[in-house]
Amino acid sequence: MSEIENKTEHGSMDGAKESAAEDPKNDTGLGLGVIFFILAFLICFLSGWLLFPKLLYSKHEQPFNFDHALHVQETGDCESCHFLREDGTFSGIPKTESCLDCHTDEPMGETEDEAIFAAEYVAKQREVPWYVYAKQPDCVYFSHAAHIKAAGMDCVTCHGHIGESTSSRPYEENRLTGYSRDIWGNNIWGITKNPWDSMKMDDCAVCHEEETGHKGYCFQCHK
Amino acid sequence: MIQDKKAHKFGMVIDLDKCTGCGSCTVSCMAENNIPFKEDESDKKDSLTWMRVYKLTNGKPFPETQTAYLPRPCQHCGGKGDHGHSPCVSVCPATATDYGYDTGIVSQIYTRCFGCRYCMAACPYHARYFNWWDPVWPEGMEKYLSPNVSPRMRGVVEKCSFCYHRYQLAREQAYFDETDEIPEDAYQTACTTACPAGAIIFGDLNNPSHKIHQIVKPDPHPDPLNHDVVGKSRNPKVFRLLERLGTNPKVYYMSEREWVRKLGDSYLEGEWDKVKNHHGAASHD
Amino acid sequence: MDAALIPEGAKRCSFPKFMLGIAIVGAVLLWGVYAMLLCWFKGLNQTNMNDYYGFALWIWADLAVIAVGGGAFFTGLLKYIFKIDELKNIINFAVIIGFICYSSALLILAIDIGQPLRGWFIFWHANVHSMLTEVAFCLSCYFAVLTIEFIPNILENRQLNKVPFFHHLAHNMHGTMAIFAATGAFLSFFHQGSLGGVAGVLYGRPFAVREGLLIWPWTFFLFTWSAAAFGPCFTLLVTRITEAVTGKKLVKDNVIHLLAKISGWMIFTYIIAKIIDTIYWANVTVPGLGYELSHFYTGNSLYGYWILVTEIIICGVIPGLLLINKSTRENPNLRLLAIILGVIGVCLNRWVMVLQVMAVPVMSFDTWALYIPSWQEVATTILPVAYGIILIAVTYRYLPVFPQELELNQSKAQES
Amino acid sequence: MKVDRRSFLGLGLGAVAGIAISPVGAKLTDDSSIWTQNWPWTPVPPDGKITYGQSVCTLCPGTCGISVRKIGGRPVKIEGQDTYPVNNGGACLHGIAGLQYLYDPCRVKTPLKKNNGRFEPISWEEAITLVAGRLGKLRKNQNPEALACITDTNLGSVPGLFSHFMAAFGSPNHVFMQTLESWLTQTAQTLHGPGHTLGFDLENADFILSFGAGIIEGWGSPVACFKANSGRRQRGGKLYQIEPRLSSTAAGADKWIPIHPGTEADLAMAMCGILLQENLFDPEFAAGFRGGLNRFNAMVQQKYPVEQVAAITGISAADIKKTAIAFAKAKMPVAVPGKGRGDGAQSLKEFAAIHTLNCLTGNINKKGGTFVKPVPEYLAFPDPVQDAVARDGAAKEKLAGSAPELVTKIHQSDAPVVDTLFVYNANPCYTLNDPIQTSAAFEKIPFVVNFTAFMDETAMASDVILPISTFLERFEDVPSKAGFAGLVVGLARPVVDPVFDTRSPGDVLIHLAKTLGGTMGESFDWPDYKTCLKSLVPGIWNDLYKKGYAVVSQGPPAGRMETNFAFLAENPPTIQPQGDADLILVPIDNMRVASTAPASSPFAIKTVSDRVIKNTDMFVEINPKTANGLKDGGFVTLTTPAGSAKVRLNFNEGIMPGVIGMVKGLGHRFDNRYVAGKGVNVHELISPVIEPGSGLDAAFGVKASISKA
Repeated sequence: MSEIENKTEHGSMDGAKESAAEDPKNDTGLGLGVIFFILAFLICFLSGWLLFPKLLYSKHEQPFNFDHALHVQETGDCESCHFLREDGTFSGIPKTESCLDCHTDEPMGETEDEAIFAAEYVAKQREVPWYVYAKQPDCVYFSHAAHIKAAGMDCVTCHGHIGESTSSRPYEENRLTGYSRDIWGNNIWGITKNPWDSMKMDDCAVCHEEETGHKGYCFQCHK
Repeated sequence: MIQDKKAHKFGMVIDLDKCTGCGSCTVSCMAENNIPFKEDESDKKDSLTWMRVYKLTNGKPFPETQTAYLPRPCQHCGGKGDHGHSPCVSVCPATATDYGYDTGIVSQIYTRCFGCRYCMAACPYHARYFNWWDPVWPEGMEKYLSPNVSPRMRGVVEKCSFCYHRYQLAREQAYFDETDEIPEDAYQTACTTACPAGAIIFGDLNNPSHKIHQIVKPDPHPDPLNHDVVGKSRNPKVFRLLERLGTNPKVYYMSEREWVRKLGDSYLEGEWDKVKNHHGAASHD
Repeated sequence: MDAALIPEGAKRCSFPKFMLGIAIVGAVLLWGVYAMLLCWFKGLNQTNMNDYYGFALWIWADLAVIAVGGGAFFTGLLKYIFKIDELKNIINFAVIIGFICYSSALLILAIDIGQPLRGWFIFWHANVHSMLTEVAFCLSCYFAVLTIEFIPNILENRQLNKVPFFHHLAHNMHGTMAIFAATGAFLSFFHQGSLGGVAGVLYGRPFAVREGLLIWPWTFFLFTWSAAAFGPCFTLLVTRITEAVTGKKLVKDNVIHLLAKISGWMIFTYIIAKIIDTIYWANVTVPGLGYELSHFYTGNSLYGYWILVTEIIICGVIPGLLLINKSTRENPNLRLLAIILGVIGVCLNRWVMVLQVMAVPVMSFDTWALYIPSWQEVATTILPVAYGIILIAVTYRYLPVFPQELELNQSKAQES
Repeated sequence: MKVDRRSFLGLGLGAVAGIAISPVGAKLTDDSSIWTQNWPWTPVPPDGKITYGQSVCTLCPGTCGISVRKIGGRPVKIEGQDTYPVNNGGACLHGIAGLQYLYDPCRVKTPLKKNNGRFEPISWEEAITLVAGRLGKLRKNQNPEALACITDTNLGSVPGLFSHFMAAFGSPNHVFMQTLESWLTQTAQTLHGPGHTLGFDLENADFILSFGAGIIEGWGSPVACFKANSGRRQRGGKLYQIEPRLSSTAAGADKWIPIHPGTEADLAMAMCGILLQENLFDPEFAAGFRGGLNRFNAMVQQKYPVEQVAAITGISAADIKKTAIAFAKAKMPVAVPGKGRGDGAQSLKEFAAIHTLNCLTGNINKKGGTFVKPVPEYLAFPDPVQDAVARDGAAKEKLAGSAPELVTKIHQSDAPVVDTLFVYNANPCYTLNDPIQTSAAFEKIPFVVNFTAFMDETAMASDVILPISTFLERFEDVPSKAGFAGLVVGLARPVVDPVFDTRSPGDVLIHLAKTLGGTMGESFDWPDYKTCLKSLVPGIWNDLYKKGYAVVSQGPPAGRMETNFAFLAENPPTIQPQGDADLILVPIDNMRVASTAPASSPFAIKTVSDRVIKNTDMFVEINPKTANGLKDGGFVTLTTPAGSAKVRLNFNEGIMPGVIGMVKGLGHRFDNRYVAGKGVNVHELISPVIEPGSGLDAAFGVKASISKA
C-alpha cells in the first residue's frame, strides 16, 4: 500500500477542503452565486434584446430628403418615375436623366433638398447615390413585370405606403451582411404584420404558394 | 409540382458533324455567366467550364484515325422515367438544386449550396463544377461582369443553367407585351447563339413547332428495352450520352458517323449491332 | 500531481511522463489544426480534390471512422437489448471509441464542406430524398446519444462522483441506458445504412449503383451489417493497443472471446451477403448498363482486381473464419491478425465505395481519374487520430473505463 | 462579501442563459451565413438598362460584325451581329472574349517613352513632340527614306493613312506583315496581272480541295468559313483535305489525304499535269491562257510525273489521279491554298500551282468558284502633297518587299538602314520566324515608334509607345479580306469611351503630321480621323454609318480572266526545310490560340487542351511510331537549326509518322500571367527563308530531332 494509498490520501484531503466551502449551511456563497446569476442574466438578456439590434445595424442618411408625397401629387402615380422599360425590365430608382424630364438645374420649388439636388447632381451631371431600402442581394432575381403585369399587383402590396411619405427615413444596413434592414424587417425575430414589413425569401414563398400553389423553382427567384 | 398547362421542356441538340471544336460556345458561356479564370487553367479537373468540349477519337491507328468534338453542357436530366429526380437533384441535402417541372431545367441557388459536392459525385457527365477558389478578376476587368447572373463565391457548386436568365428576360418581355407566348428565338442560350457553325439547336422539346422537336422527334413512351428511358429520339442519327443509365438528358447529339454515336454509351461486345437500329418504341411499331 | 483525479486503486504513469506523451501527440494534433484552419480560411483549394474528386480522402475517413465506430452501437445493442451481460466490461470503452469516431466524423464534415458557416442549411433546408440528409440527422442525433452514454462514465471520475448530484445522475443514467442504447442502435442502423446509400443511389455511377429494397439500395444494408461486424473488431483492436501501451491486461479473455466470436459470425454472414451482392452486381447490374466487369478494374495504375480480392477474401472471409473457429479465435496472435485484417477490410470497402467510385470513367471517352491527397488533407485526417489518442489517454487515466482493471492487476499491485 | 467560484459560475451561467434566450445566437448564426453569401470580395455587377452597340471585330482578318450588349452603358458581352453579311450571326471565341482585350491588364494605358530600358509615362503632347522632333530631323537631313513602317496589312483607311504619311514624308519603305491576303494578292498578280486578288465562294462550291487550309480552324474569315462548311454538309458538297495531320478540318472532311509536309506544290503540279493530260480542263476558259501553257504542260509532264510525285508526297499514284479527276469533274470545284490559317510562312509556288488547278477547271468568277477580283478600291485618298525632299525620298529603291524581308535586311546589314520605324497593329518580335533575330534587328533601329494597344513583345522592344484605342473604342473602316468571296466594308464604332488615355491611330497620325507642318500638314488637312474617314469613303459613308456596313461587291466578278503561266512554266524551286535531321517540325494552327497580334485572351487560353499546355509546359504532337522508345507525356528536347526547346510529347495517331506538330501562338514573353509564359513560341525554332519570287518568308517548317530530356 504505498503510492496509490498516498495519492488517495492527498486526493481526499483536497476534496475535504473543497467540501468545506460547499457546506450547505454556509449559504452566502450560493446566495451570491444566485445574485450574480440573475445580474448577468439580466444584463445579457437585455443587451441581447435591446442593444444588439442597435449595434447590428449602421444608420445612413439619404444624400438629401425626398418627398414622395409631393412627387406623387405632381406626377399622379408611381409609374412616372418607377416604370417598366420597353423590354419589360424595371427601371428602379430613377436616374438623374429621368428627373430632368421635369427638373432643371434651377430649382422648381423652395426646399433646401431640391436646391441640393439641383446644385450637386443636376448641375454636376452626377447620379444621386440613393440608399435603396428594398434592395435585394445579388443572388436574387425579381421580376417587377411578372408581378405588375401578369399578376396585376400594385406597388403598395409589397412596398407599403412609401408614396405617402414626405421625408426619407434613415437607411439601416446590417453590418455583417450588408442587407438593408427592411429585408429582414424591423422586428428582430422577423415577425411581421404587413407584407412590406419584411422582404425575405420566405415572405415571397408564402405568397407564391398561395397564389400559384408552389414556391417556385430555384431559378425562378435566384440568379 | 407546378402542373403548368403548357409545361416546357427545354432541350438542345448538337450536330457533332458541324461542330468544329472551336470553343466559341465555351467562351460565350464563360462571358455570359460571369465565369472567372485563373492564372493556370491547364488542370482541367479544376477549371470552371460549364460548357466543355471533349475530343473523341475512333482509336484507330494512322491513317484510319478519325476525331470529332463533343460539347457538353449540363444535360438537364429528367432522371429515371423522366420524373424529375435527376441524379444530382435527388442527392442534394439542402434542396439547393431542383428540377423545374415547368421548364425541365435543373436550377440552383448558389447561396444555399454549402459545398458538400454530393451532386458532383452523382453526375456522370462531370457537368458540375466546384468553386475551389475565390473568383478574382484582374483589376478593372470586373467591369464587364453581367448583373443578370450573380458571380458565385468560393465553396459552392455551379453548372450550366441553360442561360435561365435569358428565359427570364424573354418572359419579362412577354409580360410587358402581355402575351403568353415566348417565341422560339426569344429564348436561346449563349452557346447556341455563339456557335459559328450553327451546330447547336435549342428549343422546347414539347413544342412541335420548334426545330428541336422536329429534329429529335422525342418518343413520349418509355423505351421498351429499358423502362427508365423516356424521350428517346426517333431520329436514327440522334443519340444521348449515357442514355442506358436512365438519366434522361435533355441534351441530344446528332452525327452521321456510327463510331461517334457508339461512343455515346457503353456497350458489351456485339451489343451495339443489336441496338444501333433501335430508336425507341416507334421502331417496334 | 493529478493523483486526486485518478481512479481509486488504479496505477498510472507519472504525470510528467503522461504530459510528455500528450505533448508529442498534441504536436501532431496542432499540425492538423493548422491544416484545418488553412482549409477554413483559404478554402478547399488547399486540398488536391478536384471536380472529379469532389469526394475524396476526407469522405473516406468519415465513412471509415463511422464504420469502425460501429462497435459502440452494436456492443450497446448486445449489452442492453440482448442482455449479454459480460459485455459491460468493455461497453465503456466501446462508447468512448464511438464518441471519438463520431465527433471526428462531424469535425471532418465541417472541414470538408465548402461553406462551413452554412453547414446548418442541411437541417434547415433539408431535402428528405437525399441520403446525406438522413446521414446528417442520424449522425448528429446518434452523436448526442453517444454523448449521453459517455456522460455517466465521466461522472464516475473520483472527484466528480463526490458531488451527490453527479453521483445520482450517473447512477440514474445507467439505469436508463437501455433506452439510449436502443435509440442509438436504431439511429445507427439508419445512418450507417444511409452512408451506404450515399454510394448506392448514384445511378449515374455504374460502379456504385445497386438495386435494393424500397428506397434503400443493397449497400444500405451492407454498410450497417459491415459496421456491426467490423466495429467490434476495432473496439478489440484499440483495447489490445491500449493494453499493450499500458502494459496491463484490462479486459478479461472471456469477454474478448465473446465479442470476437460475435464479430466473427457477423463478418462471416456479412461477407456472404457481400459476395452475393458483388456477383449480382457484376453479372446483372453492370452488364445491363453496358459495362464489362473489367472496365472497373483495368486500365489504370491502382485499381485492379487485387482490391476486390483483398477486400473480400483476405480482409473478409479470412478474418471471419479465424474468429468463428474457437482455436484460432482464442489464439491471441491469430485473433489479432483477424481483427487487424477486419479493420483493414472495412476501411478498404469504404475507400472503394468513395474513391474508386470517383476514379472510374463513366462516359466512354472519359479517362480514369487518380488523385493524391495534399498534406493539408492528410494532416486533417490524422488530426482525429491524434485527438482520439489524447482522449483515450485522458479517459483511461482519469476514468474507471475498464471495470476489470483493478481485479486483473491486483496481484501486480500487491507484488510491488 | 466573498466572491468565490460559485459567484463566477453564477455569472457565467447567467450570461449564457441571458444570451441564449435573446435573439443574438439565432440572428448571428443566420447573419453569418448570409455574410458568406455576400462576401465583400465577391463582385456585385451593377444593373441598368440594356442597350446594344454595333461594331466590327478587328482581332483577325475575319472582319465579323459584332453586337455589344451593354448594361447601364457598360459593355458586358460581345456576340455576332445577325445581319452582318460576313458572319451572319455567330462569332469566334476570340471575338466573344473581346471585352477581355478592352480591360486587359497589359493594355498600354498612356503614352510611354523608354528611358534606360524602362518605360516611363509621358503625355500625348510630349509623345507627339518627341516623335515629330525625330522625324523633322530626318527630313531636314534629306534622309526621309530612313523612316520605315510596318503595318499588319495594306487594306483599309488606317494602313492607308500610314501609306499616305510615308508618301508625304518621302519614304518608300512601308512594308506589311504576311497575311493570307498578301499571299492571295501575290498569287493573283502572278497569274492574272497586278491589281487582283482572290476570293473563294466556299458557300456554294460543291467540291473543295483544300491543300491544308484550316477551313474550320481560322483560315480566311473564320466564321464565314464555319458557316460555309456547315452549309456544305447540308448541301452534300465534298471536302478533301490534304495535309500531314488530322486537323479538325481533316476530321470533318469527306476524305483526309495525308501528305509529306512541304510537298503540296508538287502534288498540285502533278494534278495540273493529269488535268492537262486527260484533257479535263475547260476549253472555254483555256482561251484566256497566256504565257506558255504548252511550256507549262511540257514542264509538268516532265518534272512532275505522277509516280515520282507519289513518292515525294507519300500519296499513292492512284489516289492522286482519282482525286484530280474527281476534282476536275465536279460541277463547282475550288482548290484552296494556304496551310492552317494561311497567314504563316507559305510559298508562292504552292499558291500559284494550286490556283492553277482552279484556272484549269475554268470555275473562275462563277458561282461556287474562285473569284479573281480587283483589290478593294473603295477609298478615295487625295494625292499626298510632296515637297522636293519627299519626292526624292519616295523615289528611292524600296528596302524590302515584306516585313520579314525588312527585318532580315536590317539584321544582316552592318550599317543602320533604318533610323525610325513605325509599327502599327503588328507584333513582329513574336510573329515572325526567328523572333530573337527580329528583336536583335529592332535593337539596331535607333528609334522605334509603336502604335499599339498592348504591351506585347514588339512594344517592349520599342522606344516610344503611342497607345491606341481598341476596335470597341474608335471608328475604323474594316474591309473584308483573306479569301472572302465578296467585298463588305464594315465600320468599327466606339461602343464605349476609351477606358484608358488612348487615341485612334488615325487621329495620332493627323496630329503628328500637323505638328511636322509644311507639306505634311497639308497632306493631312483633316480636323480629325472621323472627318477624314467620311471624306475617304464618300460613296458608302451613309451605308456605313447607318447600317454599320456596306456591301461593295457580291457574287462573281464580271468579265473574263486571262491566266499567265510564265511564272510556273519556269518551275521555280520548291523551298526545302532547313537542316538535315530526320523529323520535320511544322507549326499547327489551333483555333483556340491566336497566333498573331493581339495575343490570346485569358478565356481563349482557358479553353486550350491539357494536351497542348500543361502548367507552363508545352506538348508537341508526334505519331507513336516516331516515338522510338520515348514515352507519351514525357519530356524531350526538341532541336532544330534555329534553336532548341524542352517540350512534352503528345502521342497522336492522327499525325503522319516523321512529323512533329507544334501549336502556334504560345510562349509569349510579355507580362500577363494569364496568357504569357506558357509553352514555347514555335517561331523561335524556325529561321526565315525568303522565297526569291515573292520576297516573303516561305519557311513552312524545319528539320528537327527529339531526344529524351
